[in-house]
Order: sequence, then C-alpha cells, then structure tokens
Amino acid sequence: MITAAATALLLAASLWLAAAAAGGLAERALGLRFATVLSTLGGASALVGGLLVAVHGAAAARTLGSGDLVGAVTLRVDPLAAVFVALLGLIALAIGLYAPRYHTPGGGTAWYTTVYNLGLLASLGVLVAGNATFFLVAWESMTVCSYLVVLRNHRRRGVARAAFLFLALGETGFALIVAAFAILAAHTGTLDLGLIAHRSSVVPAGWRDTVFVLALLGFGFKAGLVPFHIWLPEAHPAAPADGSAFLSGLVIALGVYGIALFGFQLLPQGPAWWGLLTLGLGALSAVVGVLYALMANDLKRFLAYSSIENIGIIVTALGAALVFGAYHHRELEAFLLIAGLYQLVNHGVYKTLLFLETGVVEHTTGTREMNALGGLVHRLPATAVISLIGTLGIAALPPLNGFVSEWLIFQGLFQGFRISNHLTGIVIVVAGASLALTGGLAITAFARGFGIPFLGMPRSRRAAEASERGQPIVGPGLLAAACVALGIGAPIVLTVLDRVARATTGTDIKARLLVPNLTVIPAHTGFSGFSPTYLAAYLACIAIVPVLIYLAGRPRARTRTVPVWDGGILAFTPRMQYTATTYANPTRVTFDAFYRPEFHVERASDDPAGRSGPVHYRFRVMPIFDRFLYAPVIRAVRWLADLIRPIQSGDVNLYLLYIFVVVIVVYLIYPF
Amino acid sequence: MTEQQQVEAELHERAVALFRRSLHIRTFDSGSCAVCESEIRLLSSPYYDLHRLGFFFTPAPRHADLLLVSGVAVRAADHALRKTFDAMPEPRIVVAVGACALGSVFTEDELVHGSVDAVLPVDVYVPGCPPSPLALLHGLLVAVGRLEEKVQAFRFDLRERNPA
Amino acid sequence: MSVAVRRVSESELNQEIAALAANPAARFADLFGAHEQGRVLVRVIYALDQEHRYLMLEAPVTDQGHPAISDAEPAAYVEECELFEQFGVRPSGNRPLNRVLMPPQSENTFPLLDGGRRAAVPRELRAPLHVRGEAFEFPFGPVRVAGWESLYMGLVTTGEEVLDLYLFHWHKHRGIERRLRGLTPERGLFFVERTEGLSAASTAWAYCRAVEAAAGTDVPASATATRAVAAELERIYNHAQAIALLCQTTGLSVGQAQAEIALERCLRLNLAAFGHRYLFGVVCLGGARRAPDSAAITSLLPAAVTELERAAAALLRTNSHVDRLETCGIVDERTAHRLAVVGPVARASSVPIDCRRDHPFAPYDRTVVSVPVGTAGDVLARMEVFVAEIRESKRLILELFTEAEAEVATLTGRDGAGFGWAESPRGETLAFVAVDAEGRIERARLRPASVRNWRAFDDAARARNVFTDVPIIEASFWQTVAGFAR
Amino acid sequence: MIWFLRGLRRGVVTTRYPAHADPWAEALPTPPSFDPQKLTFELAERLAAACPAGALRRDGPDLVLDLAGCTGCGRCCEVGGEAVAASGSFELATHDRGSLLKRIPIGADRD
Repeated sequence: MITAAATALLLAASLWLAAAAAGGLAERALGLRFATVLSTLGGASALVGGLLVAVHGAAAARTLGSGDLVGAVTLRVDPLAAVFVALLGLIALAIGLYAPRYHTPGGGTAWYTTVYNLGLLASLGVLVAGNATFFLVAWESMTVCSYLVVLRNHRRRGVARAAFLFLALGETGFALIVAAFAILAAHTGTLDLGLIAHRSSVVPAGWRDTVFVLALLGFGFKAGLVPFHIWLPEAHPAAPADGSAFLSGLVIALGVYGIALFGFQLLPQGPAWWGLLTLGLGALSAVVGVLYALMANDLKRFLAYSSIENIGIIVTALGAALVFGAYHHRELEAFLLIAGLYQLVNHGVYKTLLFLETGVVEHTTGTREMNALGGLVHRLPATAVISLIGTLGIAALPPLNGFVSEWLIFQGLFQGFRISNHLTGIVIVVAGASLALTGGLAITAFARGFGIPFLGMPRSRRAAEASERGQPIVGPGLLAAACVALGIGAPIVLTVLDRVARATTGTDIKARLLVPNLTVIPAHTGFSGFSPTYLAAYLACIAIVPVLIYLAGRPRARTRTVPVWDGGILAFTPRMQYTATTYANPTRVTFDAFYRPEFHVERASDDPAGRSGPVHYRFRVMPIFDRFLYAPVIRAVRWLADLIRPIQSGDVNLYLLYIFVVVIVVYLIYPF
Repeated sequence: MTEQQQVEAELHERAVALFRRSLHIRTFDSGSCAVCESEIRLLSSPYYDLHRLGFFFTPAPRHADLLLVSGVAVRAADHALRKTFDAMPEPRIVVAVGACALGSVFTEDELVHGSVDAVLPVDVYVPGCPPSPLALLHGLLVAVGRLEEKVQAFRFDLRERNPA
Repeated sequence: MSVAVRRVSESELNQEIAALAANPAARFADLFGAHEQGRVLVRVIYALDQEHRYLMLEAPVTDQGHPAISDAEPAAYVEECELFEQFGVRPSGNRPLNRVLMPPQSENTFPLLDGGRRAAVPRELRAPLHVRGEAFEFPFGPVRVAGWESLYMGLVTTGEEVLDLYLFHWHKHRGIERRLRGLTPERGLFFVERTEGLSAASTAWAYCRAVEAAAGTDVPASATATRAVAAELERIYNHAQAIALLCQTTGLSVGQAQAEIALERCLRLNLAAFGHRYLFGVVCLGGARRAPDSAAITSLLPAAVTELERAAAALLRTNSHVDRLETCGIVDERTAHRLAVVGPVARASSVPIDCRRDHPFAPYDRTVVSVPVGTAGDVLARMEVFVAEIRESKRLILELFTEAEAEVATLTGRDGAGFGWAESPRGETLAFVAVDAEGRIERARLRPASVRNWRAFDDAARARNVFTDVPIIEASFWQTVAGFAR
Repeated sequence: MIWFLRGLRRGVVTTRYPAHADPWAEALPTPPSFDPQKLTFELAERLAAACPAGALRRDGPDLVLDLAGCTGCGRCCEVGGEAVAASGSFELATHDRGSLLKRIPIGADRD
C-alpha cells in the first residue's frame, strides 16, 4: 500500500514537473490545455497517494543520496502530512479543471502555468521533506513560486506592491523558521526530521521554548495569523483567481502544517503555555479576520479576511489540542487535532471553490466590487448554486462540511473545564466563546458575501449583462460535491482522520468518536452527540413539507401574480437595495471602537443655493495593524537601512574585503 | 351576466360575508385636502374606536380586505393606487370616501381623473365633505353588509319623516 | 395693510434680491409668476417684519431665463422649480432644477398654467436625485401609515443614520392654481378652502383679504372678529392633532388617546360654534357667513382646552416621551433663517415671526398677540410652542368672540390685484389674486405655510437622526402635503 | 407617571353608534331636503346657481341633487327659505352611485 502511495506521489511530482515544462506551450490554447491536463492528473495522483497514506496510517520514509549532514535528501510521508498532500491534490485537480477556461492563452499565461506547477511541486516537496535542508529549500521555492503567482498581472496597479509585501513577510517568516531549525540541528546534531523528533528531549527546555516560539511566529507569517496577516488582503486581490485559491487553500495551510509539525512531531509534549499561546493567536485571528471580512467590499479581500478567520479557527483547535496534551488529556488532544484537521480540509475545499467562483464573477462582470454587483443568480445560475453550497459550508450551516468541523471544535473547546488548572480551562472556554462570536459574525459576513453579489438587482451595467457561457463549471462543481460529501460522509472522514491522529499523538479514539451503526459522534462520553448523515436525511425530508403544503393548497386557490409590495413607488432602482457597506452597518456601529471608521459625505443639497442633488457617501475602516504596528516597523527599518547604506558602496574591492573578513572570522570561530 | 360571472359574483358575496366579523383596512390618499385623512385617523380614536366593530387599519395592502380611497384621484398617483389595489388579496372592497373621491369637487382635467371610478372599481361610495367619522363607520358597515343602505329609500322630501 | 409694490427690470431684480438676501431684517416669503401681455412677470415677495410691511418686486422676464434667484436666496429654490413647471421659464445659467409638482412620468413635457405645453427639457438640466457611493435610498411611501397623506420619502441612509432625504410631493398635485383661472372669486373660494383643508379658515382668510384688497372693500370689524375666532379654533385643533401624532410616533398609546379625545372635543366645538368640524364655509368674501355660537364657545372651549393642556402637561412630564423629542430633528436658527421657515417651526428655532403681530391686520391690530418662542429648535421645542400657542389662542377667542358677527360687505370694484396674508396653524399663509375686468380670476397664487416649511424638513431629518426619528419629526412639523402640492 | 391609570380615570367616551344614535351628530352638515310644493322653477335656478359645489341643477321638470357632490354648506338653505332645510341625514353610503342622484319634482306633488 505504501509502495502504491509512494508511486502515486512520485507520479504526481513527475506530472507537475512535466506540466511546468509544458507551461511554455500555454501560449496557445492546445498547449494550455495539455499543461493543465498534466497538472490535473498530477493532482489526482497526489490525492490518491495522500489518501492511501492517511488510510494506512503509518509513515513511509526513503533516503536518497549519502548520509552527509547537508547532502542527503530524505523523503518521508507521515499520515499528518498525507492529509495536506491529499488536500493539495484535490485543489490542484479542481484548479486544473478550471484553469483552461479561466486563462487566455498567451505569454503571461505560459509563465504563470510554469510557475504555478512548480509551486505545486514545491508544496509537495515541503510535505514530503524528511530532513530540514530539503524542507527549507522546498519552503523557499514554494514562497518564491507563490510570489511569482501573485505577480501574474504585474502591470496592474498595486500588484507589484502586494507581491512584494507577500515576499517580504514570507522571507521574514522564513528567517525565523531557519533559526528554529538551526537551533534544533545544533542541539540534536542531525537534520533528519525523524531523528530530530527522537532526540528532541535532549534539547534544553529554554531552547525548546525558543524554537517553538520561532516556529510558531515563522509559520504564522505564512499561515496569516494576526498580526502577520496583512499580506493576505493585499496579495489575494492581486493574484489571478486560481492563484488566490492556491494561496488560500494551500499555502496558508502549509503554515498550519509547519506549526503542527513542530508542535506535535518535532517537539512533542511541550508545556501548556505553548498551546495557550497558539490558542490565543488563533482566537485573535478568528475574531479580527471576521470583523475585517464584514467591512471588505472587494470580494477577494473579503475572502482573504475570511481565510484569516478560518486559519484562526484551525490554529485555535491545534492550540487547544496542545494544551489538552500538556495536561495529559490524550483523548481530547487527539479529538481536537482531528477537528482542526477536518476544519483545515474543509477550508481548503470551500475557500478554493469561492475563489474560483469569484474569478468567474470577475471575468463576467469585470469587477469584484460588491457594490457594483447584484442579481447574478439570474445571470450566472450554476455559479450561484455552486457558490451557495460553498457559502453554506463556510458559514458552518448544517448539513455541510463546515458545520461538522466547527461543531467538533466547539465541542472540544467546551471540554476545557476538564483541565485541572482552572485558569487554563477558562482561557480555553473563552477561546470557545470568541469562536462562537466569530461563527455568528461569519454567518452575517457570508449572508452579505453571497447576498449582495448574487441576489437583488444588478448595481452596474456590466453586472446586468453578465453571461455564464464558456465559464468553468466542472472544477468548482467538483469542490461543491466535496463540500457535501465531507459533510454527509463525516463518519468516513473521521475514521480516516482518526488514523492520522493515532499516528501523530499515539491515541486512538475511534471507539469513542464513532458509536457503531448510529454514526453518532460524542465529543466526550456522555456529553453530546449527533449524526451529520441522519441530519442531512432529516433536512431533506422536512424540506419536502413546504412543497407538500404548497401542492396541497394549490388546487383550491386561484393564483394571481403581482409585483412585490413597494409602497407604491414608480419603480425599484438598484440604489434602493442595501449595499455591502450598509448591510454590515450594525456590526460597524457595535464595534466602532475597533474599526475607527472615517466617513465622508457629500451632499449637493449642502450647496449654498440649496439645490437638491445626488448624495455621495464613502467610508473607510482604519487599518489599525498597518498604522500602529507595521508603519513604525517600516520606519525603523528605513532608518536602519539609511544608517548602514555607506557599507553598500558598490565598490567590488570593498566587497572582496568583506568576504575575506567573514572567512577569517569563520575560521577563527570554527574550532570552538 | 355569463355563468362564469355569476359564479364569481356569488363567490364574492360569500367571501364578503366573511368580512362581517373582522376586516383590515388600507387607506389611500389620492389627493385629498388632508381633512378626510384626519377623519379617518380619528376612527381609531377613543370616541369612535372602530376596533370594537372588528375593523383594523393595516399598513400592508397584502393584509388588507378593504381599500379606503380619499381624494380626487390625481393622475400622478394612479400608479401607486393601482399597485396598492393589485397588492390586495381577493376578495377586496374599494370604498371611495368624500366628495372629491366621488368626483364632484374637481372635474376631470390633465392632472386629475375627477373620480376614483376612473381608476378602480368602487364598491361603496361615502359622500360628505368631509364624511364625519360616523358617516365613515356607516360606510364601512354598509360595505360589509352589516347595515342597510338608507339613502335609496330616502327621497329628500321635507314633508317625509326623517328615517333616522 | 402695507404692501409696497416695486416694478424693476430683469437686471435690477438681481441686485435687489442680493441686497434683500443680505439684509437680515428681510425674510423671503414667496416667488411666483404671472402672465402679462404675452410675457412672464416674476413676482418676489419679501417680508420686512420689523417694518411691518411686505415688499413685492415685479420684474418681466424674457424666455432666455430669469436671473437665478436661488443663488442669492436659497429659500427660493422650490418656488423657482415651481415657476418652471407653471410657466416654462427657468433660471439663467442652466441651473439644475428638481421636479416639485409634476411627476417624472410626465417626462419632459407637462401642461403649463395657461394650458400650453413646455417644450422638451434637456436631461442634464434636471437636478438628479439619486445616491452615489456606499449609502442607499430607503424608499418610504407614497403609501405609508394608514391615515397619513401620500408622500414619498427617499431616506438616504447607511442603514441607520439618515444622511439625506428626498421628498416627492407630486402624488397629490391637483393644480388648484390652474383651476382658479377664469373662475369668479366666490367660486374660487370653494377650491381655496379645499387646498389645505386643515387650515381652511386661515387660507380662505388670506385669499379673501387678497380679493378684498383688489376690490378695495373694507370688511366689517365684527366679521374680522369672526374670522379670527375661526382661525384660532383652527390653530387649537391642529396643534391638538400634532400632539396626538407625536404620541402615535413615540408609541405612547394612552397619551395618543387622551390627545385624540381633546382633539375630538375641539372638532365638536368647531361644529357647535360654526356648523363645520373643519370650519369650512365660515370665511366668505367680504366678511363671515356664520357667527360663532357664543353658548358653544363659553361652555365647550375652556373644557376642551383644559383637557388638552392636562394631557400635554402629563406628556411633558413623561420621560419616555420627552427623551424621544429632545435633540431630535433640530432646525437651527441659521437654517431657519436661510430657508425662511415660518410658523411654529420657525418660532421653536428662535425666529420670532408671526404675521398676526408683525403684519397686524384686523382684528389683531386691536390686541397684543404674545408669540411664544423656543430656542432649542428640536421636536420638544416645537411641542412646547404648540402648547403655549393653544393657551394664547384660547385667550384670543375669549377676547374676540363677543364682538363676532356674521356680516358680509358687498364687494364693489371688481378688477385689480390684491395681496393678503393670515397666520395659519402652520405659519404665515399668503395669497395673491388678480381679477380681470370681467370679474374673473386672472391669476391666483396661494402659498400655504407648508410650501415654506417642508423645505426645512430634510435639514431637520438628517441632523444626527435615525430612521425612527423621521415620523416624529414629521409629526412635530405637522405640515400637509396637500398644502405643498395644491 | 402611570399612563395606564390615567387612561382608566378618563372613563369611557366611545360612541354607541350604530346601535344607538349619537346626539351630537345632529349638528353635522347634511344635504338639503326640499318641499316640492314650495319649489318654483325660478327658485330652482337660483338654488343651482348658489350651490358652490355644483351639486344642484335643474333638469327639465325636476331639481336634481347629487348627494356625492353636496358638501352640506347650507347655502341652498339660505337661498331657499322655507322650501329647503337640512335633511339631518349623514348615513348616505351606498353601493350604487346612481342612488346618490335624487330627483325632486318642482312645483307639484306628482307622486
């Protein structure tokens, strides 16, 4: 089985490499199709390979090259990474089905196809890396490829800046990750990840803490944890739709993988405060993410903030798992790990779906601005249905996937009272409460995110003229099916994830998680339980009731269709609908202190002659992280750069002198 | 009258009989001088209290059984009047209230129709300028068949006893 | 009776208006047009309250457009739009205009006052009423609360705060000024009373004074007393109605019921005193048709007013009521001046104008009318003004009713033009009537107080108010759409 | 302040109409009634001219009163002397617009 998996993964890697090479053909339609077919097949192989490993529930490792400190390349796939591999495969599969209709063949697309497939390959590399060197090389390649993905439309205003922001924050994170690995390698004397995990107990406690914090922050930059999140709302609108899907479904998930890798595998059995720190950052990200999502009017910015929120939820779950682990609640640790991974997979699926559909909306209407959209359900019916499924999933409404995983996370967090240290228990429950707030706001946010563009009347001419002809449907449709399957098929998903958790934490909770036959899932024996499968069946049954009532009542009453009652006005105009901004107004008023909005109202009737005319109203949320955190840092960096600029004279001889000095210093230090 | 119309008329009558117990009223101002509106508002005041008779005002024509139209039927308000009427479920009653709505104050011109009949099929006419709240109550009760019409029998002959 | 008429040329009009607009003692009162020998004559009326006189400027204008009066005098904007809809002349400089009386369905052409039609107007010359940016227009009306007049309010909002307000009154435009052309003044009075039925007596009074001024007829003193009694009764019941509506909009049902009981008692007093609940048919040309029934007034008036005052006093002690009124719908003094509002709305904003005192006419020239003034300019200030005015009206009625008789002077000379005014419950109401040699109305202009005061409504509604404050502000203004859209 | 008690203290003022007539309603303005025997053609013309609402007109041998247009102003009563007086009837609502047109024979009692 492992051999089959390894073969599948090798096939995936080869196909992606081939797709990257074939990317050059994408200047023509046939070439683009060929490259994406290769990429799609690669995705399918990766999906199969990842699933095989996860189902098998044991790690597979293979070393290539000699056992030297730097030169050896160890490839290993453990079940934890396999979950991410499977997700990578699924996303690549969906994007592959989507891309040929989304991109127009040409030089830019050719470059993009190459870079994107290399990015897939690099991501796979991160997940199968068995030693630190290979991990870091793959990680850096992934960052650079993602940077180039964001740069696809580099001529558009703001794209270069957004891509640079992504790169800058990514590299800052990378430096922290390198430091973390360097400390580990120095203390364990190996770069092999398996060996590091074995020997991690020899690392002194203080260094262990340092390594964990460095890793958490470093991967946090990539995962988009608050306050390292500011690249997401910039990079996503800049990137093409499938690039955004790749960034949001996968790249930030790799950040989570890094945190899980350090927290559960490389440094197992950490102190409780690691978990609490992780939990706190997660909960903060969730709340801040959703609050900003409610104020974003650009569909992609909105989804980017929603990604921050979702990553926050996932990281909260992982943090809680670490805390429970530290207090030796092994079953709850495993349970929350399962819940977090479930949420991660779900987020990858529906966020990819939503980004892809945003691409369709942008292609057909020419804008992503919610206040210029509306009424698309009539013009893009398939897109609307698929988006609705994704929206219901991400808003965590039953019986779809988001509901199952968020429900599991809540159930887990509310077990906080089982921890003997009351303060810790309270912190966990407070985190649960803030996730509840997040959930409520997320429903508002997605009611807005779906309702404003798809329902009502079109707010612009382009939106009124949109047509779905020739737009990609299969790729997002596949993801919509996945949303439903991951929700209704929860018992199967949980069986697989249980194996992953067993392999990662050593605890098997399948017997408690799934009651046989009934498929009811109690978070903790005697606490609560439900069955997503039965719930779906039940919902389907009660959905018939109104239809039956309608049919039963119909023969007796004569039907007369009249317009909606509107108070007798001449005609509804699109300007009589709630805009995206005003829909979120109650939230804006409630969290005024956080948003610190700036208003701008222009009235023609303020004109001294008192003539009536149009009103113009704009409003902006103050970006507090940019202003109070990053602006001072950037100022400091600039100041520092000015200070050391004289060193950079441009004189080659001077640079040779620098190298000479460094070599001398290294030789002087090395003997110690 | 065709058979179809006859059946519909019977149905209408049966349905209107249902209104005897309770009925919801939507008002429409189609160019009144604001006095008819004032008298209509007073119907719900303690002195007249139309709720005791099972009448209620409703802001939504969707819930209304009776449309109380006052004013001269200004052409500019046609659209709104038609929409309000269309929004009401059947069966429905239209009551024109006041001399203006009956078409006797303003003659037809480019701006006004002259009477509500020109826009809607009126069921009950309530004369008066303005019709006092009692006249309005009488009109409403006539509309739902709870009171007999008096005006048909009354000949406005000084020598006859006032039927009241 | 002091009205100074000054004829100026088109170019002088601009300078005159600029001077008057800069003069704080001059208050813009009206702007309207008339036909004169195939040309359009623009008349602008200013009230010089401290000098106790009105000033009427007359200027013939050409088809190219008259000087844009609203540039110097913002209050004149609505009248300028109306002038265009009635006569087809527009301000020069292509200033954009709104539709005020004619519905947008009538597209670019609509019937003018003389029955002709206006040629098409370029679209860009219309002031667009729509929303840009991130706010939206919340459509409210024209079919609104049961028993309220048809009025469209476009509430421009962020979801809660009112940013701006568009009012469409055209659903009720009946063309009364058109209809009056060619009628005898007697027949015209029938329509004048039905212009704004809630101030039938005072509107009719202003109109009759204009006709009487045109004919040079003096009205017997006893008849003016009768007119005054009717007008003051009208004030009392209108203010009672406003207080009842304030309770309805703040959701105080018992208070509403109590105010409505008082209101109904006032209406029955009207019926007993003058034979009509809304005082139609009391004022007639040359005098008054009915004398007040003294017994009815002495027996019913004090009781009705006491009931009303008791209810109002209790309301002003009720925190849940007063809290909704305070700082709600503020019209500040500057706005009140700028938009030249009149009546209780002005008086609640420290603008103490009342034409009973400032432009005294019989019978008010024989007595001292006290004018209550509020300073806050909010809904509460207006309610307090209402209460104080009810008291003052009661005093005036008790002072005047003994000398009130039904006397009618015959109108002698028939042709000519006259200007009349009266203080309606909503404020100064003006009328201008020109009668031709055959004794038929050539041009009749009615300017009820509602025309002036609706102008300030959007200013009041958007100053720090939310949705649910708008009906409260509307009740406290207590203007009628009928009066505006006549 | 307890508005509830205030409301109760005010007592019941509601009319008992339509079960019982309301005495104050007698003063309401109402359309005129005529004594056909005392009407003359000349008086009928004068009545028609006096009606501001145009609700009265002569039609051949009859005086036609349109109740829909009558505002109850009472001018006809002033003009008509003994031949005309207020009818006192305000309950004029009808389903049939035609029944609001009343023909009063002039001069003779032809019934």
